[in-house]
Amino acid sequence: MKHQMIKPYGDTLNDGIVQLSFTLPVEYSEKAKKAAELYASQLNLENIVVAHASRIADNFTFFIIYASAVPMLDYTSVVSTEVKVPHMKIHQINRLIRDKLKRKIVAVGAAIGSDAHTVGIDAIMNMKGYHQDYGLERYSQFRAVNMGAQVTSEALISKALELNADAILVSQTVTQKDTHIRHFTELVELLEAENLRGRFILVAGGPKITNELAIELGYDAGFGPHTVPSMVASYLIVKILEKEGIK
Amino acid sequence: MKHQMIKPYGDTLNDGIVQLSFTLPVEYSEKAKKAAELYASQLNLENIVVAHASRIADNFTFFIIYASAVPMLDYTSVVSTEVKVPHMKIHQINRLIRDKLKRKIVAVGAAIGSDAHTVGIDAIMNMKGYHQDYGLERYSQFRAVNMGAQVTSEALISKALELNADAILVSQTVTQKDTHIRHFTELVELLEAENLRGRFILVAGGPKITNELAIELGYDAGFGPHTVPSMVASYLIVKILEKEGIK
Amino acid sequence: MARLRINSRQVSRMKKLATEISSDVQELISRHSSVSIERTILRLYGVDGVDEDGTPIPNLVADRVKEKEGIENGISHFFAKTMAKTGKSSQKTAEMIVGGKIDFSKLDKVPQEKVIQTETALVDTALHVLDSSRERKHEKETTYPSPKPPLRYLIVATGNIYEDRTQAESAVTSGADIIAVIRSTAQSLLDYIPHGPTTEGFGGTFATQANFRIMREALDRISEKEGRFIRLVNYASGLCMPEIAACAAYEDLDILLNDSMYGILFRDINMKRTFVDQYFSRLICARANIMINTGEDNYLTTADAIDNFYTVTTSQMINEAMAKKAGLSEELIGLGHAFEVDPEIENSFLYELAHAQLTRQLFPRSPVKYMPPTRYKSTDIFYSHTLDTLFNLASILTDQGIHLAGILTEAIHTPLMQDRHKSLSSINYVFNTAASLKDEIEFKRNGFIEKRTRQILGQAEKFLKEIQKKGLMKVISEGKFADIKRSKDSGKGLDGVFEKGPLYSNPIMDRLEQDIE
Amino acid sequence: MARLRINSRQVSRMKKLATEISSDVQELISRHSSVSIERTILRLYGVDGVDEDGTPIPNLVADRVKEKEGIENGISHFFAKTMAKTGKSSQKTAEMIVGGKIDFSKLDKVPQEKVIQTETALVDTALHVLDSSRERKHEKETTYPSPKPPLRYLIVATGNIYEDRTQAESAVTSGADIIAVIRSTAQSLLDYIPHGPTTEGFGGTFATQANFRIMREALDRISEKEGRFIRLVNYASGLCMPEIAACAAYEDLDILLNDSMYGILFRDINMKRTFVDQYFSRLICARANIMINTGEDNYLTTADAIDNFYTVTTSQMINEAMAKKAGLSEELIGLGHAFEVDPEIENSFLYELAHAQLTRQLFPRSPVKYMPPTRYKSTDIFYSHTLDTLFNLASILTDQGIHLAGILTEAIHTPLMQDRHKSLSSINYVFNTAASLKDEIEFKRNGFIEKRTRQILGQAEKFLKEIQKKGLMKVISEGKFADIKRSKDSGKGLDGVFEKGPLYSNPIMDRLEQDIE
Ligand code: B12
Ligand code: B12
Ligand SMILES: Cc1ncc(COP(=O)(O)O)c(C=O)c1O
Ligand SMILES: Cc1ncc(COP(=O)(O)O)c(C=O)c1O
Repeated sequence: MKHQMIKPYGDTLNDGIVQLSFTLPVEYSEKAKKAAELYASQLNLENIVVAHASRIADNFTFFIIYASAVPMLDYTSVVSTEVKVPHMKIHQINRLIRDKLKRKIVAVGAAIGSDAHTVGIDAIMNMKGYHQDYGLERYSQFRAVNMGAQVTSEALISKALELNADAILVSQTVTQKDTHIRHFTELVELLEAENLRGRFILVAGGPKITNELAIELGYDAGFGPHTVPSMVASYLIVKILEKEGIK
Repeated sequence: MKHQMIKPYGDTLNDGIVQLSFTLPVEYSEKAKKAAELYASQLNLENIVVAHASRIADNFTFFIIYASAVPMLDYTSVVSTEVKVPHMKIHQINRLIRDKLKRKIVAVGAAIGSDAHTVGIDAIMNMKGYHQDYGLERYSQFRAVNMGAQVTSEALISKALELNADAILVSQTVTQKDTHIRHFTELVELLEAENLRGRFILVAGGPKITNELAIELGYDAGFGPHTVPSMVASYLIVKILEKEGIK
Repeated sequence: MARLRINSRQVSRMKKLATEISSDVQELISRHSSVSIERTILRLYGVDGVDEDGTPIPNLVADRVKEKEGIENGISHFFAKTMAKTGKSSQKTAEMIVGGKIDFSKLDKVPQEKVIQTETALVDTALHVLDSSRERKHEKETTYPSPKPPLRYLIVATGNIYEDRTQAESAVTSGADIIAVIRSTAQSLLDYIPHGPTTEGFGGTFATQANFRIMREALDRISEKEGRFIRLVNYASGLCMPEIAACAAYEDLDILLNDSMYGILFRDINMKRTFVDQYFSRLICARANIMINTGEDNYLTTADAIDNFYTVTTSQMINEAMAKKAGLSEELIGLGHAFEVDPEIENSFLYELAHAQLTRQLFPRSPVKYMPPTRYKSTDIFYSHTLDTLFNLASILTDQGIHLAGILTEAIHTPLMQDRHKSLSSINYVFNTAASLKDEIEFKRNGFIEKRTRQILGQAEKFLKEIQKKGLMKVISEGKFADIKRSKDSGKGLDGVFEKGPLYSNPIMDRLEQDIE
Repeated sequence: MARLRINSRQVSRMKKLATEISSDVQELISRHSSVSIERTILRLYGVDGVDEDGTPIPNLVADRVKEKEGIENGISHFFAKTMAKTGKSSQKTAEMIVGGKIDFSKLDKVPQEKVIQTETALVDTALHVLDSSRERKHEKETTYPSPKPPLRYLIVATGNIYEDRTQAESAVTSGADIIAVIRSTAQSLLDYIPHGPTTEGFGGTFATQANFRIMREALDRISEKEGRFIRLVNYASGLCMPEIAACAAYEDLDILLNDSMYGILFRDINMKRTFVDQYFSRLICARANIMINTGEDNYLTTADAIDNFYTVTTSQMINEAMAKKAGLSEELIGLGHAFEVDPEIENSFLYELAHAQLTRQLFPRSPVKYMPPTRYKSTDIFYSHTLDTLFNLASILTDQGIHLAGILTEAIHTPLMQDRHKSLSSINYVFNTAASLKDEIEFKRNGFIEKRTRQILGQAEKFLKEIQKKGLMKVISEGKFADIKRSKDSGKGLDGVFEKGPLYSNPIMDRLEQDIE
């Protein structure tokens, strides 16, 4: 395959221009500006213009820099990390479930741990859905149970067992200090400890979630911003059919 | 001397957080986002969050990234590049000239080459000055001649010879495609070719000029944004006294 | 100033309905108390500190009393009696109770007049805590020039009080008038107040009395340096509302987030608990001259701002009525609202102006708190910055009292130091460049803006009538606020609220109520 | 719509003064022609191309004629005669002249009626060039829906026409209605038009007919794709004003920067040259349905916007009067002004509203071009973005015709692709969120804004009177516009302007003038 070498574009191909801003913990001065320039040069940047510097506190200076980035990236070597299943519409999905799986899919969802943000999981599960795309509750072939927010991992697992769920959907919004990683991990570890990991399709979601991160954390898939319910439903039916060996 | 290791500051010392934005010449897609992340990792960044991606043209995607920069910089090793003379007030400068130099300083200034921006050189030379700081024309001990913009190097030099100037002040604003470098260099080369370089104190100025760049280009000093006339006047009297061996 | 013509008779009718609604709730309040209220009494009597496990002494005392004596009649009298018995300080006495050093059965022997005397002294101390905070604030208010509203309100939320201090100083350097330390995620669900300086919070920093003090000292220092009075905010709503108010009084906080319904709706705290707690909390605020802020802005983070703005207006009126019952003057009632109309809607800015101006005119003497767009913030920080810029304009144009700074990275992370700087540089620009815009334009008669406000008033009046008929608790249980349903006998902290016994007394509350006018 | 009450009698008086001023200038114009005008005739007769050195054939022909025959009587008749003689195409004929293949002394033998016939045919061709461009534009205007003003005007300036094309496509994707290709630094001082596609410009891209075509084709393609008519702009003011207008007509440009004084003030081009050239240039624009834009915004990049806004108003009136003399309808006169009040001044936004609204009302049928803040842009791109956001608001609120997008990196570099995207995302947001704001507010009677506009009108009327008395050229020589002094007999291009000889004729001009009404 031919290589496709890319770098950032300002107004001319391969000019490499990037805009950068950061704060350094030093007092505003000419020396501080020079430090910003030197620092930027350590980030593989050249032709560095420290366009702006301002004092934003005692001993803190804010900088805006434009510069040319040096590295080249071979775009053909980039592997996309999104969930790869065909994106179907609600009626196609329902038909597929009815025709192939021949029973309803049961999905239990929640925002776990201390996270109180429900809007994300609601967008996927509640009737109303998101962006003109109905939520799972609206699917005739889904039984979708949304437990809301601040649900403990234990409670989520026992609800999934109680309903004999196919899938567990977990949402996390607060990421400060890696709170989400802790919560996600806790759930997986609990499932593994009780030998239940294989029983459910485990899906993570939230504004800072990528499929890649989810898989790293031991989930089957991850969905980030702009996810619509039908994407998740498409994924679930494809995976469940796969898991149950139905073609 | 003790080292002072610094890195960018987001909200916690040494978290290294920087904000970055750039455009890649690829179509908006999940793969594009991954490419942005990989690219950022080549800039010595880690914990890369591709916070935003949007399609801004066929085959162009714009990204906003937050990430932690890895390098540490020893702030004690940074050498400031500004012009280093005491910054005096107009009356101090005039007195110094009268008492020590015992004649007026003659300065000729212009924006050279195709550059039509006069506001910068006017700010330094014209009566009115800049930011409540009078321009050189206002100094009783200066003879300041501002030739305006789009002046050729030849014309500037011959005016300087005609007036037996101490200093030539050159302004450049347009920097696209390094126009300013070409113009600045042309002037120095002309002076050198005619063996006149030593005769004048040669000062460069403009929004993208630093003292460092000016010296690199063969000038005696360079002044950037926020320069006020009294800085330039301070510099000139100190350098001229030095040059003439007056203490 | 640009004014909307609103029907003042309709407004009076609505305020009257709100008063009736609050009176109904007040009846419930007067019959109940809560563990948090009893712990507040202890705190105001001077009890502080924690045991080895970090459990606050006030909690341990209350638990002990509950267990041994029952708490139905309140803790004050019992505590005074014990103290009269020990002859020690309140702190020492509390420690002795916790240490099991008090034989509860022997307390009856203490002479009643000695108990009364001790209790009176304790109450005097408590009131002195509040009054002296009030006085210190008053002094600052007279020392420093009055800031020109809208006051620039900036949040810090690093989780580490010392980093927060650095951030706060930076914000003040860039122009902040008010600093709010956002509370760590879910602290509102803790039935105790953590203790000491803390450096590890999530999405915010723990509200502790020590943290209050650290920030207060830093802001006092910077106030002096800048020659401006920098106000400090924290959050009360939650399971420890009145206790936090007490700590805030000790440490001279200026503003507390203190809503009569936020805990119910957004934290699933039991209704009765919340109503009861907010009352005592607000009595304390009124006395200590702490402005309250309400949380109507939160409604619009889940419910649609066009369909549901009337719930904001309704809730503001109820919050105001309840605040007045607790003796808060209008100047201390900072009602909340927010700039949360979907920006993709044509003329969304006109809706925002209508909402903001209406709120301003309905509560003319209250320093209304205006919240920035959050829900429709994009991860495109440049776009988000433009939303905030128009928000800033709406604020200066409608003359808001407190302006919570919008942050361009709202959809990404809690603010970095540089984010706050950018926010303030936009605010400073807009407030200056459009300083008198409000005096130089007028809203068109019967135009879109006036019509919109009339629509809201109509909807809100109808809703108030419904609430007045059904009762506030019923309406909440029907999910009429923020699309959230809560029932009377569920929710967190229910076990901590109790019906007052026949001998119940809360002499601090009595004194505060007595002094209201 | 929010309107200022302005004194319409005063405005009529002022416009009358402007007409008198322009009549005075017109008298000078009618007595002169310029090399550029003569070259324009050649271009419209179909002469194009360059020699090996890149010198345009029209320049070579004009130089040759000047040298051999003298040019005082115009080039048209002479050229027609030569062509009648050669019997070849105009291009071939021109090449023969340049190649020295024409024996000028033998030309007298060509029969006069054949010359007349040839010249008439040439003029018909020339007018056909203009008329067909007019018709093609008209067709596009009817095919595509009318865009809602303010039209979003974006500049591209990479120096490379192919990169410019990429940038333009991106801008259109983000919402641009108009694309302007900024000209390379100092091209206005070239006394010829460069030739062919160019890829190396400084601060902009060379204006060449080939570049016009490349961009026009790209925009036509994208117009079709987007279902919107994307307009194309370039710059005429300079030493080749009418020639550029001719090239623009060939390539269906929609708008030309075409000011009657810009060259004088900002490029030190001789006054007479400029006045003479702008007239023919505008006649061409009028016929080819090219809207002109004037450059009053430039005044405020050096002079203070509060002290000197009246010079903008004055200049607009003079520019308008001169444009009308050249047959431009008000719909084709896009007068310029700018948002350039120092943002640190309290209520600077009120000044801006006054300036913008006044301009709008003084020229109600003109698609006024509103320029963004540039001078007070900071290298702090976040701050600069907020200035642009309020500029966007001022524009939609005062109903401007053409909105030149402000760019957050204005103080740093010529715009990157992403900068334009950010700019448009702010514009799109503001224009939508405040779409009808202008219909929903009113300016306070006798308020700051009305008073400011009255002040400006007073100052401008006084200034117009002065100009009317002294003559425009005198006033320019006194430095009364933009603080810049220019004298009548200095400046670039002076040697290219000449007094018409007794036999002078410019049949294109005659026909255009004839058809004006
Ligand atoms: C609304 C909101 C709130 C509301 C929440 C109401 C509710 N019932 O959810 C309230 C006001 C209560 C709130 C409170 C807090 N919030 Co908040 N809040 C927001 C806000 C404004 C919008 C979030 C939102 O609703 N997005 C819309 C939804 C639809 O998007 P989404 O969640 O990304 O979901 C989509 C995808 O991610 C995906 N998805 C999400 N989950 C799942 C799950 C599965 C299984 C799948 C398949 C897909 C999926 O699909 C969805 C549709 O596409 C954001 C800022 C912003 N503009 O983003 C801050 C924000 C999320 N909050 C934040 C914080 C810090 C808090 C607090 C902790 C502050 C505090 N200290 O008090 C509190 C406490 C909350 C707690 N204990 O967790 C921070 C988080 C910072 C970080 N990255 O760590 C943010 C980013 C604001 C900020 N900049 O500081 N908040
Ligand atoms: C005003 C202005 C104009 C005016 C100039 C009027 C005039 N008489 O000067 C007009 C409208 C004519 C103009 C035209 C153009 N401009 Co212009 N213009 C600006 C603008 C808005 C402000 C510049 C300014 O006046 N700054 C204020 C002065 C006081 O600051 P300063 O120059 O930095 O000077 C200070 C210091 O640098 C220093 N200094 C400067 N010179 C010297 C010299 C000495 C000896 C010393 C000691 C110190 C010193 O002291 C000064 C005081 O502190 C800037 C954008 C911006 N906001 O910065 C664009 C800008 C400079 N222009 C730009 C361009 C591209 C042009 C054009 C080339 C566009 C075009 N293709 O038509 C034209 C043509 C000009 C040409 N041929 O050179 C670009 C330059 C991009 C780049 N970096 O290459 C800018 C940045 C805009 C942009 N983003 O595209 N422009
Ligand atoms: C009125 C009110 N109280 C308290 C809070 C914070 O409470 P918690 O700590 O539960 O997030 C908020 C947050 O927005 C609020 O609006
Ligand atoms: C009316 C007018 N003409 C022409 C130009 C551009 O001319 P130049 O190519 O000389 O920069 C401008 C620039 O702002 C202008 O306003």
